[in-house]
Amino acid sequence: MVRILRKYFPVFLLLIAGISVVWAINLGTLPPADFVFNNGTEVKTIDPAKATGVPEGRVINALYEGLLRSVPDGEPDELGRTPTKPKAVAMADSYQVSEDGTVYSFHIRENANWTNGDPVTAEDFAWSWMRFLHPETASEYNYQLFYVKNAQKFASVDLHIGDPVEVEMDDRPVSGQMFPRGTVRRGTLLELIQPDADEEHAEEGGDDGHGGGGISGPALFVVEFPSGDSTEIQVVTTQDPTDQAIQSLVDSYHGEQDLTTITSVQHVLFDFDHVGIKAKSLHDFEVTLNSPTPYFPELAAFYPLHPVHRGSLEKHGDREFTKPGFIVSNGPFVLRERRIRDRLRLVKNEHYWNAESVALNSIDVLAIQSETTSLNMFLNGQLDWDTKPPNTLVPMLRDRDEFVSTPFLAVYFYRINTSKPPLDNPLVRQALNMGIDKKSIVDNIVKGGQVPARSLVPPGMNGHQSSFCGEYNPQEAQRLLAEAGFPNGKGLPTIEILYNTADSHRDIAEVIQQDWKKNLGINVSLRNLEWGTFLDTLRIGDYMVSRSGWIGDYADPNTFLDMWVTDGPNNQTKWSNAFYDEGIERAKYEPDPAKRMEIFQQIEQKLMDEQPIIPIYFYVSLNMVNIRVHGFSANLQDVHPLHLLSLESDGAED
Amino acid sequence: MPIPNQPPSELERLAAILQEAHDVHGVSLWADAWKRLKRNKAAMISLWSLLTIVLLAILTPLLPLQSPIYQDVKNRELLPPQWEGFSLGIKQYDEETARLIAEADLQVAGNAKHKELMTEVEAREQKHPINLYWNDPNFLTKPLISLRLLLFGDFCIPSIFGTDKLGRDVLSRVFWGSRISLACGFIATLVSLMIGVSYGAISGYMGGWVDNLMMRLVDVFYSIPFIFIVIFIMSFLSSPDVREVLQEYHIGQIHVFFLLIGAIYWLTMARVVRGQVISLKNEQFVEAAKTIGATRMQIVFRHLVPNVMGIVIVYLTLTIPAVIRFEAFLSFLGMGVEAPNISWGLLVNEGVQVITIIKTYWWMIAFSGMALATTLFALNFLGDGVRDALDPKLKNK
Amino acid sequence: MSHSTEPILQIQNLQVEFHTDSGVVRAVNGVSFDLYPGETLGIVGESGSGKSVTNLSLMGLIPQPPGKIAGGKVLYNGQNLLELNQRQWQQVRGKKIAMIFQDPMTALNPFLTVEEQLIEVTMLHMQLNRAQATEHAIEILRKVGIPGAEKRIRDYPHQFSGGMRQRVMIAMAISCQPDILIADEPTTALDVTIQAQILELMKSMQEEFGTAIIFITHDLGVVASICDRVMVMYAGRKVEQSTTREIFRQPRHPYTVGLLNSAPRWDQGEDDLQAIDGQPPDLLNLPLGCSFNPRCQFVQDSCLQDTPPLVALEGETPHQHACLQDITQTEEDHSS
Amino acid sequence: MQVLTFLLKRFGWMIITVWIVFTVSFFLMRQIPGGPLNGERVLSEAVRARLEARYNLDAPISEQYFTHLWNTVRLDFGPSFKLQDYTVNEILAQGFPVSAALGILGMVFAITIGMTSGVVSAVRRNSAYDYSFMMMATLGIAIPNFVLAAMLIVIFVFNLQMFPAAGWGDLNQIILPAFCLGAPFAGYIARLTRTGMLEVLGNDYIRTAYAKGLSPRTVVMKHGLRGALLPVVSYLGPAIAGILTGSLVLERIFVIPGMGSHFIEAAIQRDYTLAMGALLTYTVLLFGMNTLVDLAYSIIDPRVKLE
Amino acid sequence: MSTPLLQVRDLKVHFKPPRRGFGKAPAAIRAVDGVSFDVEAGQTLGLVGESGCGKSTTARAVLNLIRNAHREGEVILDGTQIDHLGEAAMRPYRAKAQMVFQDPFASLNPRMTVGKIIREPMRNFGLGLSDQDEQLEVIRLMELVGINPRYMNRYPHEFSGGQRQRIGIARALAVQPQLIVCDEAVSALDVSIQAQVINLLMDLQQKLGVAYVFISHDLAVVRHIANRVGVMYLGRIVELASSDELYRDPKHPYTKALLSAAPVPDPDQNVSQKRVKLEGEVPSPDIVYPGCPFADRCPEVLDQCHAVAPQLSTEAHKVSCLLFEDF
Repeated sequence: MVRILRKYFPVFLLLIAGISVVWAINLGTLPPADFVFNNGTEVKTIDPAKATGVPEGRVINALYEGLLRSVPDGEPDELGRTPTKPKAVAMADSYQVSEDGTVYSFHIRENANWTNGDPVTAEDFAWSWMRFLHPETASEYNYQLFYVKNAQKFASVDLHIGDPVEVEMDDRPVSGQMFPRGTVRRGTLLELIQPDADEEHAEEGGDDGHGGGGISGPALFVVEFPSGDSTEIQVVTTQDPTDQAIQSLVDSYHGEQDLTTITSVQHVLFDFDHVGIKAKSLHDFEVTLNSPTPYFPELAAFYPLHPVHRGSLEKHGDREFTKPGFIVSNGPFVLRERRIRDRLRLVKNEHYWNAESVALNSIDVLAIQSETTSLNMFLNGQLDWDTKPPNTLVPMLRDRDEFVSTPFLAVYFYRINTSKPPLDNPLVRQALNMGIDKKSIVDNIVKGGQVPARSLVPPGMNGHQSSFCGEYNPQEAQRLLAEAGFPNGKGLPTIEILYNTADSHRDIAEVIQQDWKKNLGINVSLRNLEWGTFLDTLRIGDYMVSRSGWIGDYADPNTFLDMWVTDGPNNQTKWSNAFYDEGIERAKYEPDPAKRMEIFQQIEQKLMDEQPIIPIYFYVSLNMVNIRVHGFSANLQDVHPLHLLSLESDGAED
Repeated sequence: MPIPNQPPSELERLAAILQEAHDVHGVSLWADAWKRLKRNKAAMISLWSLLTIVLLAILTPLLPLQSPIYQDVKNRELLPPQWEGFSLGIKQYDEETARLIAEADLQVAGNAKHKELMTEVEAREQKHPINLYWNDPNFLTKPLISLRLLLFGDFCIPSIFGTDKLGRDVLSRVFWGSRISLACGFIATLVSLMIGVSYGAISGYMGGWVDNLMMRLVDVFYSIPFIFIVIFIMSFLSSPDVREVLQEYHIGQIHVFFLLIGAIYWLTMARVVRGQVISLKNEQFVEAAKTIGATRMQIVFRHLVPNVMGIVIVYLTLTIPAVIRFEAFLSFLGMGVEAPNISWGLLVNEGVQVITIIKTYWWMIAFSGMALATTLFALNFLGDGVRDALDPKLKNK
Repeated sequence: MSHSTEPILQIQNLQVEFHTDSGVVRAVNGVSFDLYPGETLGIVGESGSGKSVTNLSLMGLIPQPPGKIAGGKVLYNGQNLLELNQRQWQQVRGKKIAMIFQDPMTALNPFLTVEEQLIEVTMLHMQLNRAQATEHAIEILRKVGIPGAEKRIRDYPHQFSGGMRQRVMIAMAISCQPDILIADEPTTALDVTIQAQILELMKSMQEEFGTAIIFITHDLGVVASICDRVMVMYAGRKVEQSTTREIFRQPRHPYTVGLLNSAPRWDQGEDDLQAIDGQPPDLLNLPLGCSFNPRCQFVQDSCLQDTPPLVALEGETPHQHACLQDITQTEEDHSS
Repeated sequence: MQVLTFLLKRFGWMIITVWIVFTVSFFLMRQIPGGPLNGERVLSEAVRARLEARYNLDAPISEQYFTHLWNTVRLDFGPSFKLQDYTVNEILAQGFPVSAALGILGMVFAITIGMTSGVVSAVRRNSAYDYSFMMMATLGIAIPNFVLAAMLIVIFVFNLQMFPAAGWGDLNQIILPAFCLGAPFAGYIARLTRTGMLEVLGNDYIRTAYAKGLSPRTVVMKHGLRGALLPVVSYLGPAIAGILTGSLVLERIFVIPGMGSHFIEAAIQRDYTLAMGALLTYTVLLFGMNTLVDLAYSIIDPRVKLE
Repeated sequence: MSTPLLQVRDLKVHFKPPRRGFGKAPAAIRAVDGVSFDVEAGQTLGLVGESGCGKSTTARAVLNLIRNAHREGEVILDGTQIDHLGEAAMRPYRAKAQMVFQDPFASLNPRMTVGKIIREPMRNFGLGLSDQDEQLEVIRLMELVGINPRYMNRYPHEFSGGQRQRIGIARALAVQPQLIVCDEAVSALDVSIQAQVINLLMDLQQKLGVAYVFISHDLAVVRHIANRVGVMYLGRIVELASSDELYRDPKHPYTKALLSAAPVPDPDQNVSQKRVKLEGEVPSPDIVYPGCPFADRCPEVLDQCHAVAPQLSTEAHKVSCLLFEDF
């Protein structure tokens, strides 16, 4: 045996090497696409309901289409930014808002089709939004629909006695897969039996707009179902009925219901029929909101709310339906091929209602993480659009025609942990703010034309007047510090700046370190953590000052301001202010846009005075776009719908 | 007839011979190897360059270099190499402070003007440029820096290596970087040496099932992609509880980092040492040592270890470059040393990022890269030289 | 045994140097001798006496550098081998002159089967194809006494015992029926019973093929049992040469005498061995005059100055020796 | 038979190794800060609870361990946390061939270049070839591969315009990364080959081969090379590990959709399942390669017994 | 005659090769398989045999140097049974019996000076000498074995083979042993040097009264130094007699064959000598023979040799062969 092996081993090795080389070389080379761009990273998912993040948004907006679409509209402003507006140039061809601003009626266009030829209907939207809100989907963005009547109750399983409920029975056609759902029975919740200790906890709904609460843990539901003329009462639970916890619930129960038969079910949810989402007819879709929400059209154009095709999802399952070959979408492009961390190949959707206006026949979406590589590929002609050229080189790229840059809805800021002395003193925080030469950072470090920030909400938001914190002023900062009891920084402990691993963060932290040292006499140390640890450290508050960033989801100040409410999950500064909390709540129900903006201005001022955060600069979008590409316009949200792009020598490509 | 029973005259004669014997020096294998090494030009050049590099690294705080961390983004960003001088400006600052003190002295103590002046003086002291130029110097570097200020004052070598994107002097960064990189190389290698040699020696000397088990374990370790473990351990160390404990013992993350790398690189060392020990174990002089009553410890430390040292030294010169390179690799992934510490790997990585077709800031990579390459180069050649010197069999062929 | 025929190999004033770090070593210093067809010439000497180097230079196998053939001629059938180029040498080695080395363990390639190592010689020199060569190899293995040759030929050297390995070496050396076989201490690493077998084998092979053998050894017993003539070397020089019997009966060089006296014999009583005093010569620092003078019991003043020339004695048997003293007289005094 | 026994034994050890690696990293991963559900936006409690339930993260750790272990035994690594459209198996199935192709090509580069220059250097010792090859080899060892990649990109991509800057798919795109990947190992192998060859060429059996009248070429290639190969072969184990780590960097620079990038990303983002899948794949791969190296060693050297 | 200095009784050393794979455990290597002999104080016992006959193992077993092997039998040194002693318990007895090794290049630690090498045993055994005395003793020993003591600070590699062997002897003598086991002590030396060392050993025996177990494959060397000679074959002593007796009148067929195979430096003798030619080679020592292990190669083999194991006879000239047993 050894002898044989010995004889053929080299041949065997050579064979392996040869085969793999040949194979590597022939790894399915795709014909080049019309348009290639770098999306910066691999998209986590192309399921609209589950996606978050800018790169995902780019792809989903190309594959799917919501009720409305944010498109450039109007004249560019002084910075060259074309305003974007949500308009009915998508699945809806028109929409009306009721007088009080709480009911939106969308008309779905008749020629809207799925890629498999099915028409897109109001029911598709209703079902997709139901799925989006469904707790089992656990969509991170589901709070975006909490403005819709009862949506939060449905999503958070926020049930009270007497509520209409829907019960999904334990008879799913495909076990382990959420859709198609099992039999859904609708009824009324007669009684809710939960362990006592948890009751208080459970009934507290989330007022912060992020849900929370709801029913988790052991619970028994007594539900009355209408059955023909009479009614039927069932005791159901989402837990295993034989479970210890359920049995003890039964034992501790002293009410009048008969608990002998307990049915195990998948879900007991607030009845979706009572949520303000209705398919009025095949093409009429109505949404009822809790309060007038002026930016609701923005949300209607937001990619998480794009519809998905029920048939294909129920057939292929919650994950598989996004795969090329299975995916049925309704956007200007279809997904032809997907290679993880390499590319998505999109091709023009011939069934798209506006297909004739889509210029690009095929698009490659690359997932290049290295900025340098991405630029190299752009310069080498392998990319038509580079979404993140390296900062260091921006001054050199600036003068090129390909460079498209403008401030957009994002802010780079430092969080301050207000629970750690001496940072609990607002004066110290203000001094820290004033001790940073933000202009120098913008001019010399990030260099992309970013704007030094003195407020949290980026400028250019329609109707919002920013409130400002102190300017760079070392003398004033020293004075404040002295007032706080730390003249010349004496007595201040070493302040630690936390940042996640990235060169630009380190550079900025180093500059701020020197600024604080030089201007305030404070010793500063740096702490670098990789992403996963960084997030956790931030969450548990094991930091003093931390680098952060925030990108607005929609063009409204609320997206920047509502996170700073007391114990808001994204707050993380331990900062709490009653006036602020109340202001956010007030703005929610304020129908008058002007007054609403006034509230925002007031509370932002509060934030800037108290300074749990130090805004550093507003991001600019940095894009390198091949000059043969047309239809690429700078805008506030850095949104560049792919279907609006065209190439100079269109047609000659293929 | 043993010595105590010898007649005095005989003892005297022997003592006389002993006297003479003191003048005859043998050439130990080490001396012999050193002699051979000295004839190897490449190795000697490498050795001297290495010594110079190490010496410079140690004396870095003493050299009239600019600050490795002081940024002047506005005026000095990415300057090419140049001869234009740079002054620390400490003297002037001190003079100004002294002037203020003098002025204050003219005032009556306690009056407003005096108070104001004294506050200003205090403020100046708190914000003394020294604090900006060197980040928390420890007890070792502090006196050296003071001495440097005494010797050279405000004088600095111009930015002959250019400046980086924050306007820091690349020359001084390369020098300060050498300290971390070399420390990393040596400490990590030392750690790997200690683990590897003891593990290998025990495994080899014990033999039998102990050896078998220990070597299987090494096989298991060999199969673990260590980069993964590095990520996890580093994260683990930054969790608050662990961090607290570490801080209590004044252990910086960088020290842990060194130890960690060392703890990764011992595997091959252990194998090499084990192989050597096994072959030496069966050498007759070890058996001879047994017959003359040497204990186990004596056998290991007097007979085995000195004879293993040769191969260990050779292997060391291979491990140090590997470790330094590994640090550079981690820097590339953003997991290397942390600011304000500087390592060559970090510098090289910064340099690589500004190599593009648009503009190549060649000085950002050239000097740090050269320093790194020279050191690794020298270590490689030295390792070759040492191996040839220790194994003369090879050389004459 | 006398030879009427022409010598097959004539070595004239061969000089080989090695350039080491510590200086130039003259490993062979003006050695001349002849080899006649079919005879066995023994070369005797201690380690470092130059006997192996002499023979390696007959094969052109002195590693250069550090070695260097500084002078002399090696005439094989009238052709000076030292002037051959690489290609011509390849025609001589293995085909005309073959060699057997001391340690069959290291002299056989451990990575190749015996077959592979045997057939490459015949395929090269006798232009056999693979099948013929294998057949030939099996035949010759059988001839050197390897049982089950057709099976064992596919084994690797380490699967053979020491004696068997040496038989393989011999098979390899004689497979092209060379004119000359140089055996460099072929039996030193072997046990006596195996040594006897190998010597027997070599004799029978010599009879069959008429090969001339140069037999290098330090074992006088082996010399006595196999060689026709003996040449004694010391410190790179030939110090004595004659027929075996003459050397043992009438040694004329003190070194030869010393060697004979210091060799223990099992067949004689237990008188004290007469060792040669002192240490073997350091080739880097040879003494002035006769190299042997520091160890010589017959040393005279003249020995310290002049290098003794090789003198040929006219007599019944040709006898050369390089000693300034006539020791036959004194030796008798001494031993009596 | 001997080979089978050896392989069986090794397989047993591999199971043990994998189990150890699995257990250690399972608990280590859950011990360190950060979790797969953390993102820049903090999840609401309800969503977090639902997601934890989906991924079975709310179960007691021991139960998670055994569930995960059982799934792993069935070669089902579960869904990826971060690449939600894929299961870990799918991701690995896509990434592995790419990494493997790159690795093998890099290795082929390393071995062919390394061995050739090593042999030439040894045979022409102290010649100009020797010096220049060894200089290059040392340079290859001394320069970190990301620096080499950057330099080669400037030269070959922009100045000479011979290759595309990055990407994956055709031969042109493979050459640069494979070369960068192989270069340090080529250097190492060249030096090992040279040393090994010099040592082998001093052996008695080489003298024997010359004494047979073989040409220097035959002697070197047939008799010398095998022995010189041994140190190279035993270096292949560590080299393969190095190739794997090296490819992490190069996959980033050259945008190659291999396993390396998944590996690092998964570790950093705490994608437990993907990290575990990648880790175990690497472990098995390394173990397999080390076994193959041992096998190759005993195949080249008939004296070595497999154990 | 008083009790012998060294008594070896039915010594057996069986090595167990490591188990490979899942197959049957391989047979033990019976390196020494029942060896008995005595060594009187001040006398020399020679052990001869071909490689693999177990003579070196016997030597190492006598000094209790073998671990990881199955041992049986008794070794009694100067009245103390030492074969069962552990490493630590053995140490006091090591001073009584020393060893000189075969390879002069490998038996001295290359990193120690000659002086230190010779001094090491004195320190280990705590002879209680002052530093100065130890050094003087080293000088005395060096003179005793014929090495210039001025070179005590030199390293082994600066000496020639013969000198190193002398250093090895000096090291063995440093603790004034009663017995020295010489394992092929002169085999690696050139003939002229070999004679010097043999003479030195014999001188030392006369001066110091030390006993030797002299192990060699060279029959001639053994004859010169040994009073009694044992011939070993496959782990057993096949013949044991006084030196004169054995060489003059070898009885065992193996001894005869061995002697006749050994060439004598005398051309005439070789011609006249009638050779007993031995076929084949020494078989593997892992075979268990029911009869005489030499039977397969024996030129005088009898039928029953394959079945009946011969015993070493009890006369002065001991031989283990059925030819000499009465039955």
